[in-house]
Amino acid sequence: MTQIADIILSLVLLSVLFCLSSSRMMILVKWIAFQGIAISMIQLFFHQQTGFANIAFAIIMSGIRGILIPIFIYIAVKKMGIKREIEPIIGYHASLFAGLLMMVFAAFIGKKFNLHSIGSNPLLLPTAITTLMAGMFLAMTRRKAITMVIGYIMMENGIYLVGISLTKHTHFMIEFGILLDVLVGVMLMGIILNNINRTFDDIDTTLLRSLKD
Amino acid sequence: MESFLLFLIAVFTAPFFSGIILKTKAFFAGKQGPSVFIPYYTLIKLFGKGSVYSKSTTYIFKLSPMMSLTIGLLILLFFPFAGHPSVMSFNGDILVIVYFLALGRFFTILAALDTASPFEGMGAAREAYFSIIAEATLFMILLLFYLINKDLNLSSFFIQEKSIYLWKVAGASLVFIIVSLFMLLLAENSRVPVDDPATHLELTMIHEVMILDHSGPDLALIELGASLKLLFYASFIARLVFPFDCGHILFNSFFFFMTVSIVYIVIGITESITARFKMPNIPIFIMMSFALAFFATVFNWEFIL
Amino acid sequence: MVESLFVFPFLSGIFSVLFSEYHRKMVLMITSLIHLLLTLMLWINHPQAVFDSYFKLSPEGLLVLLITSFLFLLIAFYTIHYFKAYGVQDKRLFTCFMLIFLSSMSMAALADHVMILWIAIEATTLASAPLIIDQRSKKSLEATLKYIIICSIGIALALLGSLFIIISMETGGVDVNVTFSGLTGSNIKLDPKWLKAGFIFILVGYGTKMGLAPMHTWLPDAHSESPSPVSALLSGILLNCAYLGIFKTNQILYAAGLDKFSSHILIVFGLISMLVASIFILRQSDYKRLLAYSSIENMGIIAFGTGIGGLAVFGAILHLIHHSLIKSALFLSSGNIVLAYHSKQIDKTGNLVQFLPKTFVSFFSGFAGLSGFPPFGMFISEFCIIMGAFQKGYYISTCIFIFLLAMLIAGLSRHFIQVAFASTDQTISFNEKYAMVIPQYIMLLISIILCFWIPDILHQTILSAVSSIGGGF
Amino acid sequence: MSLFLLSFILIMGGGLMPLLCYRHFSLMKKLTIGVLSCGCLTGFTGAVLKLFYPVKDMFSVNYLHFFTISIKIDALSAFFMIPILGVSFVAVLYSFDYLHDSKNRLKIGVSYFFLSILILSMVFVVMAGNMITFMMAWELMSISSFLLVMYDYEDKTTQKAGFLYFVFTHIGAFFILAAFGVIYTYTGSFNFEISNNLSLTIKIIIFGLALIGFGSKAGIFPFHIWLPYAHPAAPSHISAILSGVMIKTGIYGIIRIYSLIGMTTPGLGTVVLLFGVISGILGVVYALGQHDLKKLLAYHSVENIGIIFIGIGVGMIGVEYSNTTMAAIGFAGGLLHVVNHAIFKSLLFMGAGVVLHQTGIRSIEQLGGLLKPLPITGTCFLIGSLAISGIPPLNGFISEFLIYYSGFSGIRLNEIPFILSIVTVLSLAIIGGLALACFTKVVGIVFLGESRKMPKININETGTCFKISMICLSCCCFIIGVFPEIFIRLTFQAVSAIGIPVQIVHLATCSTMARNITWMSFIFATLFAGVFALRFFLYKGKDIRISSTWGCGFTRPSARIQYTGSSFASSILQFFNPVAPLKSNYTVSKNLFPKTWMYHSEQMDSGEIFIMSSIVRPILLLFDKQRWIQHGDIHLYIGYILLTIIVLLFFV
Repeated sequence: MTQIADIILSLVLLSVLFCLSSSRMMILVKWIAFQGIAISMIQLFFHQQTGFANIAFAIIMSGIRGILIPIFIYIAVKKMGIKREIEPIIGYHASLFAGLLMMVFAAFIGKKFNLHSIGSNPLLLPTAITTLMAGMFLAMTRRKAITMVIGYIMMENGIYLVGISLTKHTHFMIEFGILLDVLVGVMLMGIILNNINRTFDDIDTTLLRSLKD
Repeated sequence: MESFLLFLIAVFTAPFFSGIILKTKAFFAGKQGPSVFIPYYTLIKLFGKGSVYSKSTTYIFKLSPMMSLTIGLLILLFFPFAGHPSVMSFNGDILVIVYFLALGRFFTILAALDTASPFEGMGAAREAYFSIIAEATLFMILLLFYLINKDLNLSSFFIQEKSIYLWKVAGASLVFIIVSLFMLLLAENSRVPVDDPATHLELTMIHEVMILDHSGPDLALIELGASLKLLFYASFIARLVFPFDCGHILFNSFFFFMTVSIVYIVIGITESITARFKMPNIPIFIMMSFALAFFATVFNWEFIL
Repeated sequence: MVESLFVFPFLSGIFSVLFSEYHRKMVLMITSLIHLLLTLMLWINHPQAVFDSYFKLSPEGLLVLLITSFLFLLIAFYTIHYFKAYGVQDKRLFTCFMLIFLSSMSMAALADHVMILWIAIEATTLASAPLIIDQRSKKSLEATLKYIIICSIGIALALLGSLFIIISMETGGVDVNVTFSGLTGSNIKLDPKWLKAGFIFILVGYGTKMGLAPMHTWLPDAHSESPSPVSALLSGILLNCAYLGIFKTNQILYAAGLDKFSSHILIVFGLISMLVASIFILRQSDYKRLLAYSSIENMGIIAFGTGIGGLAVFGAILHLIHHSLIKSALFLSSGNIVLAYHSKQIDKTGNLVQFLPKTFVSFFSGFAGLSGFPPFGMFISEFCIIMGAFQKGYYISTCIFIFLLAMLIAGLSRHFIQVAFASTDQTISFNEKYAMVIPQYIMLLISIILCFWIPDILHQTILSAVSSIGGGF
Repeated sequence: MSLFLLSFILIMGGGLMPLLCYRHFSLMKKLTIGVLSCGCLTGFTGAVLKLFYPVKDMFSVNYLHFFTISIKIDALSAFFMIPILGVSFVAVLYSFDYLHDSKNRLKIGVSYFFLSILILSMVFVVMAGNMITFMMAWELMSISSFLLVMYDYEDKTTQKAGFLYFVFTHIGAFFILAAFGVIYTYTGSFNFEISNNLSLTIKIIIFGLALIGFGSKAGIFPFHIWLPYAHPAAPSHISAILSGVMIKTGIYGIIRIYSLIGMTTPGLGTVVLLFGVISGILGVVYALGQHDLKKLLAYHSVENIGIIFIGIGVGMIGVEYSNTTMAAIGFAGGLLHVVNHAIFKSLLFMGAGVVLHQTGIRSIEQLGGLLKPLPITGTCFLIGSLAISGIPPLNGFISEFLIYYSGFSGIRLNEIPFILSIVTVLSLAIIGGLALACFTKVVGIVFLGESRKMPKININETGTCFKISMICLSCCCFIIGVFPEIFIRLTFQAVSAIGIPVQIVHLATCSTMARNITWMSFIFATLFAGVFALRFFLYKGKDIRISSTWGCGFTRPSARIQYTGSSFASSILQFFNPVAPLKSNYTVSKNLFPKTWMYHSEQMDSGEIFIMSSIVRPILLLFDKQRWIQHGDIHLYIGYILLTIIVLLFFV
């Protein structure tokens, strides 16, 4: 079963790289949806016993991560009438390269902390770290505020990857927590962005530089 | 008793010595000159007169002549004339004397500023300036004396054989001290080349310009005080020049007063053969005396310790 | 009993939406009053929580809880009069969110489970955002956006940190409840590497919330743009809750014998925060930003003291208390100044001593307290921190600490003297009601009293709190 | 002890009273001043008794469950209490006429409150028995004095002064705290207890920190730069207290620390002495260049602190080279000068206050001829200036005499003390001369001559409290100056409390010298009486004419041709130009007959220049360079977080 897990993890990594290098908002949203589904499916292939609970949970998760949130963002993008380009601060190729660097760093970290002792997939932690950092990177290097939300979601995906690698302890609480985090976070950002869009009639964050010293 | 007698003699002969200076100067000028007792005549004349006070003056103006005379008397009380124990002396009296001199200076300057005359203010400023360096010089000399005989007591420097002891220990460097003391005397008592009491141009004076507005008995008191102060310095030097003790008090006093008059004559000679410095050079002159004293002290320190 | 402390404000917050304005005020006041009473009862008889694997009374939690509910009462009282004089859109939601904010913070104070604490602190972000945004001005929107995004990212990292701690249990083969009390228990062998990683992520995460540089960036904006009572809430209460998270995690590290690691990191962060704060305090044109930066500075001081350990931790906890009191007082006074001068610029204000004498008293004595003068309590706390640092032998870092403190005070004093005394050509028509200064007076008075007399129970609580990370005398 | 307790209660009550009843202005002032002065007097008597019968009083209460507030009163504390309470008493009395405006009565009431806090805290500083008590009292003293300095807050200069004072006092406090911290590290207790087990370097570090900390309060060069701003800014009775006694707490602290860390540390004396010499000479030089009367007096505080340091430094050198005469008499001189300076400096400030109060002019160049309208003030000011110039038979001379004596007795020692004693004696001589020049300038320009530019309002001697307080202080000057013996004995009590071995020999020497000085002043008096009689006799029945000053041929003199203060001082300042640069600007008129001239000169303070240019500005520049951190761009902010994580992960 773990081969499937490896495949999915590598798919996640791939999606990360595509997100970093994609120049169109819609494509980005699609990739995020894909990633969401992938990481919510992955838990099925970790635990040897796949009870009904897991499957149900996986389906719900992928529903939220893969459909609900992307649609929300999609609506936001449409509603705010954003031009399709993403306007990166750091160019696509450079971002791609940075993504590769992050993978190297993540591998280094993964070497440093091994999860073998709790029988976890060796590819898991590097993927998680990469996703996390790529998410922050995305939030850092794209002008549009909406891409920040996307980056934030990607971070959460990374954290989720770490979260599901834990079997015994407080599994559902973590799931719940992360879910709450994503949902409310995204909602709130959406609301704020909506307000900003109404007030500034654009959400280019370069306009949001009035508060400084 | 004798010491008090000596004190009285000193007080009453002080103007006479000032007369000697005039006589010497006259001699060098090739004139016959006034009698040696001319200062007494001046004093008596002034005593006879009334005075004129500026309307901008206050009681300070009247206070300062008395101050200067009192200080003059006070410091002479402490001097062991002719190596004979002085009327009064205690450990550390020399510091008190120096600071009483400062008191006199304080009031002279104030009196000068009291008249609201620009010239007198000018003189006062100069007096205040030069006296700073002069005081430093005096303390330098005191340091040397203290170094030699562990005592801050004027009579302990000059009483009978003590002054010979000074020579014994300090030796040649005492010559420097004498020279610097002499320069100090010229500076502190406003003689040529530092100051010219006889000039007609107020702009160039120091001491004389400060007492321009004093007249009558006040002026007399000031003159008397000045001559006492001069005598103090002169006898200081004289005691160093002639430190010997000739047994009996009479010889002692005779030789002593002879030496004093010699010192006065030397003053007269200096006055007649030198011209007054211009103002910027005067600090340098006093600094030079300071340098001599300093040199002597350090020199001795090498020997003694 | 224990749970009611956050359940009750939450419910009343929700229901307050239904009431009319007048009644909403009543609800606000009554709720905070009851909350204070409940807190005191908690202090007197430590009851068991119903969900005792999730909630537990810890001494540090009790301290933070007491500060929270006491200050909240005063600030709520001020808020009512503030809005009477100011006027703001939909107070309806404002009251509601204030109460939810209260409930989330009390939840954070009471939480014992790692995840519960995290959820509570996440909730504080969500509850406080609407309070900041409330003015709908461009700047407040921008501030809110920055607050939301930076804090969410930080909190996400904190979540990762919590996960790492759980992983350290897994790899260490420990099987207890994932509660701080459980993990600080004896004969617990956590995997040090994962624990360290977890501490780092939690420090960065909660440090973002607490305002440690360089994650502090949201703080000046949010504090300066939000209405003054909210700034007081944020600076006086919220930062403590974030600090609580770091403190509790530090307990775990201390129990695992990794306190050297954590303390060095804390010292470094404390000094960096003070440095950054001093950079912006020395030249500052906005007095609310000034106060915000001084909050960063004080959080730095607290982190420094916590890192030093020993006597300094005691000082740090005292500093936490007094900072909350004094800083809230200052923010409330700044609220009066904003209302009077209609500007946050320092050079637009001035001559406070004549125009607003009552506010001047609170403002200036707050400043004296902030710069560590007796009879205000920060004197004694800074004394403890410096003495403790010397005692532990951190000479270099203490010298830097003192230098930065001096810089900060130089900067603060210049601006405060400007605001308080500088002559201004403005004419102020603002009658300061006693109601708008009494809360400040009470806070400062408490700070003075605590400088000279600490009640026994409070002292015992502080001691047991600091002893859990090796503090004490 | 009970006396002290009573006096503290009285002072506290006197402080609280005006806050309660400030509405009834005159009642408030009468009550407050009455109670405050009673309190000061009670404490004063207590201190004097303590000094006569030195038994150590101790008292301590538990504080915050862990610390203790502890109070120890030994002879040293009592000795410092005497000037504190005495001067405060006189200053409070003086304030009755000075704070006369009933319009801002609340302000006055508040200022009385903080005044009482200031007095109390100063007393507690010298009584403190452990570090925390000391720091608390110290900080209270700082904040209350800061608020008193800010009395005229509308004034821009006052605001600047307050700012400078605040910053300096706080940084000084931090240095003291650091010194205490080092002590605490090595002794492990907060009490002031002698700890000889410290290593030499540690001792030197402690003393260095303490020297900077306390020195910045005492106002030694170059940490004095707040002083010439803060002291003139305050109302005059406050400046009298600040300049008279508050800065002495710095001296007390240094002596305390010195006695704590063990006497035998080498080099301390030299450092203290050199600091003293520098601040003594530079202080008086800068004072000479000032135009503002109160600022001039403030600079003289720097000078006198320098003299005190010289005395203490000589004493320390004596201890170091185990020359007990030098040690005992040097410390005695320094300590006695503390009292003397307190007396005459507050006297001078009060005189200046009266001048300011009557004319409203601060600038020396515009005043003049005030002795005629203000005879009593003028005379008291004259006495004060004689005393501060160290002229017998007044108190300033006595302490300088002792310091001279101990300096001279150092001559006999070998190399280093020899040179240091030469430095001591010469610097004292130069300081004396400069002080004389400076105060002849002040008295001569302000009180004598003709008034240069005066307001038309008629100036006259009003205010009984003014007169009483100043006359009382002048009497103190005379009493100490003429009968120094008993005071020197009391000083030796304090000296032995420091831990200096005072042998009976020193007492004997000093008391004989003192008796002789008494004699000398009597002889001076008799001689003066004689001369006075002579003059009286000479002037009997003579005609005294009053006319105008002889203008040396210039017939129509005006008041403006008088010598001004700057011109009086210019030649001396020329001499000191390298260390005391004079910034002057003036118009040069082209045409033959100049209409209007303007000349303005300002005495630069090289210490201030140094600190500003080489410490403050670079730090500010360095800090301003970092302001990009708060760039305002959220992407950058996220970047910080990412970077922090990556960096920290390497440390795991």
